[in-house]
Amino acid sequence: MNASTPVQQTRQPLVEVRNLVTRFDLKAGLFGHVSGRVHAVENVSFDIFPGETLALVGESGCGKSTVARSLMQLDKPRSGSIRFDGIELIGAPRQVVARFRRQAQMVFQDPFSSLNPRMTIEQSLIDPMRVHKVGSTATMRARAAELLAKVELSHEHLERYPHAFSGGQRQRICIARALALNPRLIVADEAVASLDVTIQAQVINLLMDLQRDMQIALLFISHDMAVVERIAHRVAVMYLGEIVEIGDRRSVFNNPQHPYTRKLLSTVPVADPTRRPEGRLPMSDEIPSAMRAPDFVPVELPMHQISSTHYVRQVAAG
Amino acid sequence: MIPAKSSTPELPEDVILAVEDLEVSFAVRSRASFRAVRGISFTISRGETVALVGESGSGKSVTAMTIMRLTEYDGAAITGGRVLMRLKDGKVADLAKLSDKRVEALRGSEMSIVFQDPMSSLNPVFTVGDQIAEAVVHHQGKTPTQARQIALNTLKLVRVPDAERRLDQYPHQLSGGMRQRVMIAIALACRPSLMILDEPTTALDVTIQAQILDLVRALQQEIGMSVLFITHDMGVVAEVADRVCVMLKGEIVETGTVYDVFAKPRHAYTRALISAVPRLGSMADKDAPEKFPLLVFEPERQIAEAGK
Amino acid sequence: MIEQYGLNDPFYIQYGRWIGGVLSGNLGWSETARQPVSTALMSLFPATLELVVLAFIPCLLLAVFLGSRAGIYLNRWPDHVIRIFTILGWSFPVYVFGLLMLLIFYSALDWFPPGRLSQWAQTIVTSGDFVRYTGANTIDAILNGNWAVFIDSLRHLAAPVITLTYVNVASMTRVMRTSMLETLRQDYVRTARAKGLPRRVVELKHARRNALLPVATIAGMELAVMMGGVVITETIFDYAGLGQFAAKTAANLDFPAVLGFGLYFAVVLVVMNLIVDLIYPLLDPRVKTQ
Amino acid sequence: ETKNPGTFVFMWTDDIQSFDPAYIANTPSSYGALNIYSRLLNFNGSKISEFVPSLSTEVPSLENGLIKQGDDGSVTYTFPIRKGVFAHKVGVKGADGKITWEYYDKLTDAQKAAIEPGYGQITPDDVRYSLLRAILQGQSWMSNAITEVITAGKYTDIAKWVETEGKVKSFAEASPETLRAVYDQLASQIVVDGDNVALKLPKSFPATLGVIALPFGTSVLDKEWVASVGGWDGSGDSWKAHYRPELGANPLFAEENGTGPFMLEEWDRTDRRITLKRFDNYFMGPAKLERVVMRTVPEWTTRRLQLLSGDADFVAAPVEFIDELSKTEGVKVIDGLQKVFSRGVFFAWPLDDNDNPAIGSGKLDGAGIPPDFFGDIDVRKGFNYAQNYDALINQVLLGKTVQSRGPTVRGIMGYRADSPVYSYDPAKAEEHFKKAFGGKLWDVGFTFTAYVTEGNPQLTAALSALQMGLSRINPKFKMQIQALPWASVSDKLNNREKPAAPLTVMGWGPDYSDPGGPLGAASYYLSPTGLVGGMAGKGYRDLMAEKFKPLLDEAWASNDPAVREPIYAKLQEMSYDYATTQFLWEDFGYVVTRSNIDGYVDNMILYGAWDFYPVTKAND
Amino acid sequence: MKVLRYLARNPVSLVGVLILLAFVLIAIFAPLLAPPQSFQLSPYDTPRAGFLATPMPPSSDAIFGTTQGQYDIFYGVVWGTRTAFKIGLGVVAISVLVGTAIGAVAAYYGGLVEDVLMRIVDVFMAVPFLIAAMVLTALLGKGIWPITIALTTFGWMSYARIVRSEILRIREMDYIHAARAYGASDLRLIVLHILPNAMFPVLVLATMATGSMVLSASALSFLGVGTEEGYADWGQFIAYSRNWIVGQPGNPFQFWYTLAFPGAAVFLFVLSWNLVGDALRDMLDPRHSH
Ligand SMILES: Nc1ncnc2c1ncn2[C@@H]1O[C@H](COP(=O)(O)OP(=O)(O)OP(=O)(O)O)[C@@H](O)[C@H]1O
Ligand SMILES: Nc1ncnc2c1ncn2[C@@H]1O[C@H](COP(=O)(O)OP(=O)(O)OP(=O)(O)O)[C@@H](O)[C@H]1O
Ligand SMILES: [Mg+2]
Ligand SMILES: [Mg+2]
Repeated sequence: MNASTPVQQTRQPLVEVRNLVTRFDLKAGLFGHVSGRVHAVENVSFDIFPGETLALVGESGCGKSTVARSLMQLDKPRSGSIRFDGIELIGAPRQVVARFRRQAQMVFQDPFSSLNPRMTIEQSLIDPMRVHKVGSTATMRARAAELLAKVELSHEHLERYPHAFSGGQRQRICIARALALNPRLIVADEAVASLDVTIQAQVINLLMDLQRDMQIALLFISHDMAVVERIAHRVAVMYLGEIVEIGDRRSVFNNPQHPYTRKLLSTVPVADPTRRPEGRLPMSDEIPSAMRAPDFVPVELPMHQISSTHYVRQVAAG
Repeated sequence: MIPAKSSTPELPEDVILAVEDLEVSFAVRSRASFRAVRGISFTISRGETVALVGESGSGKSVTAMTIMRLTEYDGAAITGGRVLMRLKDGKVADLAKLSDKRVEALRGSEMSIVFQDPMSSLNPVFTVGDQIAEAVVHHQGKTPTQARQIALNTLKLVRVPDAERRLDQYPHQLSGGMRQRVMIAIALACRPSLMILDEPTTALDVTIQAQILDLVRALQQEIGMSVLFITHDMGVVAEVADRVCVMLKGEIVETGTVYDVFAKPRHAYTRALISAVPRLGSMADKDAPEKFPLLVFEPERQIAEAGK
Repeated sequence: MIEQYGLNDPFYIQYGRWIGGVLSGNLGWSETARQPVSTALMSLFPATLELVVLAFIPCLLLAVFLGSRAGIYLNRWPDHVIRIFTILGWSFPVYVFGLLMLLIFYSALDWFPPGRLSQWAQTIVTSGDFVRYTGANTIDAILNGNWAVFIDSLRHLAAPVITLTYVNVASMTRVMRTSMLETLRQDYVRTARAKGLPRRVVELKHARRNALLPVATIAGMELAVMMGGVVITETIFDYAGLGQFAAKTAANLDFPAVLGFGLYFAVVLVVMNLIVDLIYPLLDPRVKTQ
Repeated sequence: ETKNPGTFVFMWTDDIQSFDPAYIANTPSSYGALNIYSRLLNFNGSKISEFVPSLSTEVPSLENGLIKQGDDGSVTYTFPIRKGVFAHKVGVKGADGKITWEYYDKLTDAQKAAIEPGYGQITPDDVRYSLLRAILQGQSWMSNAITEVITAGKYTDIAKWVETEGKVKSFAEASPETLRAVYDQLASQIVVDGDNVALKLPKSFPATLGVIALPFGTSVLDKEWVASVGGWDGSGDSWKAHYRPELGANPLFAEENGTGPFMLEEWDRTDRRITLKRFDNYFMGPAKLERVVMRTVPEWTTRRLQLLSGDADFVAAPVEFIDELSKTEGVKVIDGLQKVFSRGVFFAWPLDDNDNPAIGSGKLDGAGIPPDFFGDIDVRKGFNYAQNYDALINQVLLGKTVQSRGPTVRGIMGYRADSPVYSYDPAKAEEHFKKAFGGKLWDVGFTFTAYVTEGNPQLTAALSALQMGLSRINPKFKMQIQALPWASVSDKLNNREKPAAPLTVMGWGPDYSDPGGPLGAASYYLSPTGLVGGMAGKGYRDLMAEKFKPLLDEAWASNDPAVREPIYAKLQEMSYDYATTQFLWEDFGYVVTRSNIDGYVDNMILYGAWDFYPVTKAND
Repeated sequence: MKVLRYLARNPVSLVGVLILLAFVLIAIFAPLLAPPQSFQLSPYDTPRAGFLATPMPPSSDAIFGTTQGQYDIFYGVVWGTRTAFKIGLGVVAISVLVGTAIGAVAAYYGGLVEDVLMRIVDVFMAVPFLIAAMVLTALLGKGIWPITIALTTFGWMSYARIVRSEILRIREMDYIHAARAYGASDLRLIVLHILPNAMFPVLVLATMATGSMVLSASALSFLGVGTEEGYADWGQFIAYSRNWIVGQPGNPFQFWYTLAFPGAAVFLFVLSWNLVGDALRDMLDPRHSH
């Protein structure tokens, strides 16, 4: 099943994810038998092209982070295929993964736990370079200063420890670290969610600048539809581990097909007092859980094409 | 906008709460005392919703907690100003000067607060019903049975489905949204005239946030209490507030009706803030992503402006 | 005539023999006690249990009281006093404390004699008319309705109980204090305050109740450790219990006895864990549904 | 006010191992047998060579004809057995003909009439049975002493006898026939003759009566009772099953049925408390004390405080406290009691040179000692002159005893107060050390480790004083001190071809007053087969065999004390000349009680064991 | 800087640091404070001024007096400082190394390895500490090495546990995920990123344990399985005072010096480590930093 259609067909996608499945076993009892399974990611497929931002949105627990972590080879997928620059990563030898890791970086949600508290900013920035042995210590240090400048921090900050920085500054340092190896792909998992609106906007602007300059492919994970609308080229909506709607940003926002996408859009507070919502769609309180019995077999619902760039999953009956 | 100061606590008829030149400092005894709130003033009228917005660390929570007189537990002290409140019996009290005992009597019955994180704000070892009824027993001298009935009614009021059963459940058995409703129920139990909500939806999922906002709006219409709503989400402000106070570094830099603040922000910081707010639909006709049209707020300019 | 007697087999041979015995329910023969290890452990157990429980209860109550006080008055004088008190207890060698107790309460005041019973009471207890229901003197005295013996056994218990309490209260107080500080910082305590509950209710009902949770676990362990570690106290006060016995067997390398004692301690640990597991859901509803 | 009137509370640090008199071998254990059982003879108060009748109504002597010498050199000792002696428990025959064991004290006259003859009634047969049992049980060397008596020193224990008789390597291999044969021979030497029991010794054995009076295997049991509790029934075919019983499996371990003045009321081994109760029908009349409570209390401070408060009537006390205690009101100290026990430093050679850390490099290079280090008489003499005896006696022993003059101590035959002794003399020591090993020793020095049983400050002080003396004489003389548990010390000395410990400080004492014979003081030290010889290496044994043994044999062969005494005195001097051992001091006794306690009788050969029978506790 | 500021605010902790400093100085300058005499085999062999058992009060020859057996108390206290450091730091250093290695391996490999290692930890935890240490010391013989080995053998488990749980916690921190994402090897992760962050609770624990290990060592000496006779070791000296704690009737504090000096040394030493540990914990606790 090909769920994704590139923006510019002419180019080769940098990342091709096909039928990715990641589940977590829940063990219980004395002998640790599998009492349940979290179907965190079910049959997810998408492409990301160089210089493009794919936004992944959805409620908490729907599996966004797991997609990111599986893509980054931090979680082990159960099945599926992940190709980076045409090369399969799942089950690949170490060198392939190492080469991939040089070219793909991740930025996390919590700026307070993303930096090693016992390393200076400089050490944190240099560490990835050390790992991949790029250049001498002097060149690495020069590069660290350069990176810091790129995220609009002063080189004076190099000697400081993370605790001396605000959340926004830390997030910028994390981005600088992600840039250290000139990556071709950045995965930003809720990277701006914890920031103040003003800082959030700055960080997003920075990311967009960097992406434009360096033709970085960006997987941008967020639950904030308003932010996503601004940054994304394409949007994928996740619900209970599946992508229920994927398509070009404008198409998805202006013409949401899946009920869940509509619900998401309708709950976004509109930052305009003149447009206060009157009645909203009735909603159940609980967020559904992706936890299943061990013998659960997921039902696969087909995807329908809405337009050349827009697909939606069939809604389950009942 | 700010009522004239007077030596005896007086308030205009429709004003529930008036904060006057409030100043709060942390670690007052040590040399490096920190002024978290620096002489702010604002009022809340009967039935009104005032939103307090501002960046993280600007002093919103400290303001709220000071009104409840809870900051002193964190080592802060009111170093100036007054917090005048109209009580249910019509008298006006200066919360900043009341004895601990008096304040205890007012907390929960005259004013109440809902905190950000419903996961940690409920005591895990007591049932939901007990936690709601507790304040009722304490403030209104009701018997446990009566208090339980009140707790049940309050739970129904905050639209908790299956309220009877929930009454005997423990917090960990509830979902996040439910817990926040329980928190609101606790705050409502004694029908205070002022309810403070300190970022009540930040910890919740987007879809749940909408429900809580709806609930707050509905409750306010039903009971007609005043609300001080603290948030940093301008979208939320736009949805719930009548008036907005914008805080920056412990000061209120701008106050106005929600329409004015959004349409004609006067202070540079407010303008920068509004410019950074993502608005759904603003990109509806754009093909490619676009950067935020950020107005950069520079403190120096603000100082210059303030000097004018 | 040779002064001492007794050449022992190598350790591993004794160990092999011991394992064989344990599997068949026989802990072996204690050279030190001159009786089967299991008999010795069983007959000493009530004495130690009596001592430890009597010390543990005030210890726990005191720790909860002091710890919560210290937490509530963080960095104010009650906290400082309690902190110094506990840190002193923590740093004080048990045996010095015990010997000082002996000096003050026996030598100077003649209040708390060493041993388990005075000779006259011992004669009563060993006489056929006195039924040994449990082996714990206080309980047996009550069951036999003999108040004189009861008072006498309490008098003998006082000094070791005070010593044990003082030595062990420090660590539990610390846990309680930390735990109390932790809970006092919790949002639900703030909620309780915001409800307008009086200070005492907030601190004692909402905070302390939760602060007890980690203490329950620690207290269980502490009790178990006390059951296995009253070595010095029992030695000093000539209190014939498991600790004194274990110390003696250890010094004599009486392996069956030492191994038996180790087995006993492991069992105590397991039982204590079990008890804590049973009590925990009563304290913390979150555990019950798991 | 007197606490616990009628009850004697006895607090010590020791413990009784077993109540089977044939099993035990040490002084503390003898407290049980001494007070619970009776023997044929008792020591006459504190006299170690005089006896008084007990179960035997007369003390055998040549004069009264109860000792008879045969023409073949054999000697017969005859003991007339007292009649009407009952044990603590007697067998009463019920209406159903079944015999039950009842406390004699509690019997009514009717029950007394129903006592089954022999059941709890002491007969000559019981005496014979008891001696046989002690010999055949073969457990303790104190019981084996009876074997030596009976065989006049030919066999040291029954196993040796069986092995020789059956020509087998070990006792376990012996055939039933051999066992029976040995039994028969033995039985023919201990015979019941009417109301008498006669011991027929093949040769003279001068210490016979002394052994008979010791409170160990010679204690008399009731045969019927022992059999009824599962012990040996007296049959010559079944005794192997009772040879060397397991301590706890021994039926007499914690049970008794003696004829002594006290009965075992309770033995709480976990509380380490023994309660003895008076036997009202003791054949010499009831004791004054109603009860004796013996409690093991290791902590001195605790014992002391209990003594001061009157909770304890007797306490074992460290020597340094006796002066203070003697001045304390309500406390009585009996001081300066002599003991036949002496302490010494034992030299051993040749030493084990195989992986022995004690001898360092194993060479004469300053970092060790050669294995035959102490084979050089000048080394031994140098060591003996390097010890500060006066300091030890004055400071460690507070001047309460005297320096030991050799194997024979005060009260033992051959002791002469003017025999030569070593004293601290650095100059003499230097002289000898310079002679040793051709002067090389003085130049290079030595390093080795000396061992001491741990927990004994006095012995440690002795080594410490020696260490100081040596290093002051020559700083290159380095003697390290290591305290080890007794088992480890013993391991370095016993059951090995060459001892591993170069120098060990220990104590020994004889069990009868004659220094000769297998258990005598002189043999202990100065015989190649003595206990010290067994530990001190072949070099030492060779020296003994060459110089000392001929004299020992000569003395033992004589029945005449006048012949023996000068020989023993000579041996004593020779031990000085050859510097065989560094004799330190004679142990001494003292007793700390409440002032209202009287009647303690100190007998050296019993090592001061408490006979509670004459003890009284007055009420204040 | 931060440390000084903390100390300025916490005089009690400052006292702890100063005491500890004083002990360090005493240990360093021991040969000057109490010069060993030429004929001593080792500077740790306390010289004795004779063999009299009764202690002698302080005098110009022995400024702290002499203890039982005329061992010089001043000498013993001074050189005992080195012994205390050796035992305390030795035990803790080895325990930390062993515990960290085991905890790290368990957390790193997970699965069966972790299960096995943690069960081993549990087994050691279920051993009565003091008795086990006594047995091992008794087996190994007297001296500070046996003590160190014994205390280490039964004292490393808490480090393994804490290191493991810290690693498991830190492993889930985003900076670890980030480092793994940019390709840092497992070894690099552990050594560079995880362990340095995991070591701080270990440090606090270790600091507190240094004092308590010295206490345990002295308890071993008290129970008779400590150092060689006369070895400069506080525990041994306290053990010497055991019989003299209670003076003669009417003069109960006659021999105060036998206990007071070595007792104070142990007490202050343990106290200073506890205070420093307490301060460290406060300083490293993010909740305490302002
Ligand atoms: N290591 C794990 N073991 C078991 N379950 C896991 C694990 N990691 C994630 N899950 C579960 O998988 C589901 C998806 O988690 P994931 O973190 O991907 O959600 P998310 O969409 O990123 O949510 P959020 O917005 O809260 O970050 C959740 O139910 C989560 O509890
Ligand atoms: N207990 C405390 N001790 C010291 N300083 C404090 C304390 N609580 C708050 N502050 C300081 O007071 C200032 C105001 O904090 P406050 O919590 O009111 O901010 P806020 O506007 O509510 O921010 P947020 O949006 O992050 O909740 C901050 O600089 C904060 O560091
Ligand atoms: Mg996530
Ligand atoms: Mg806040």
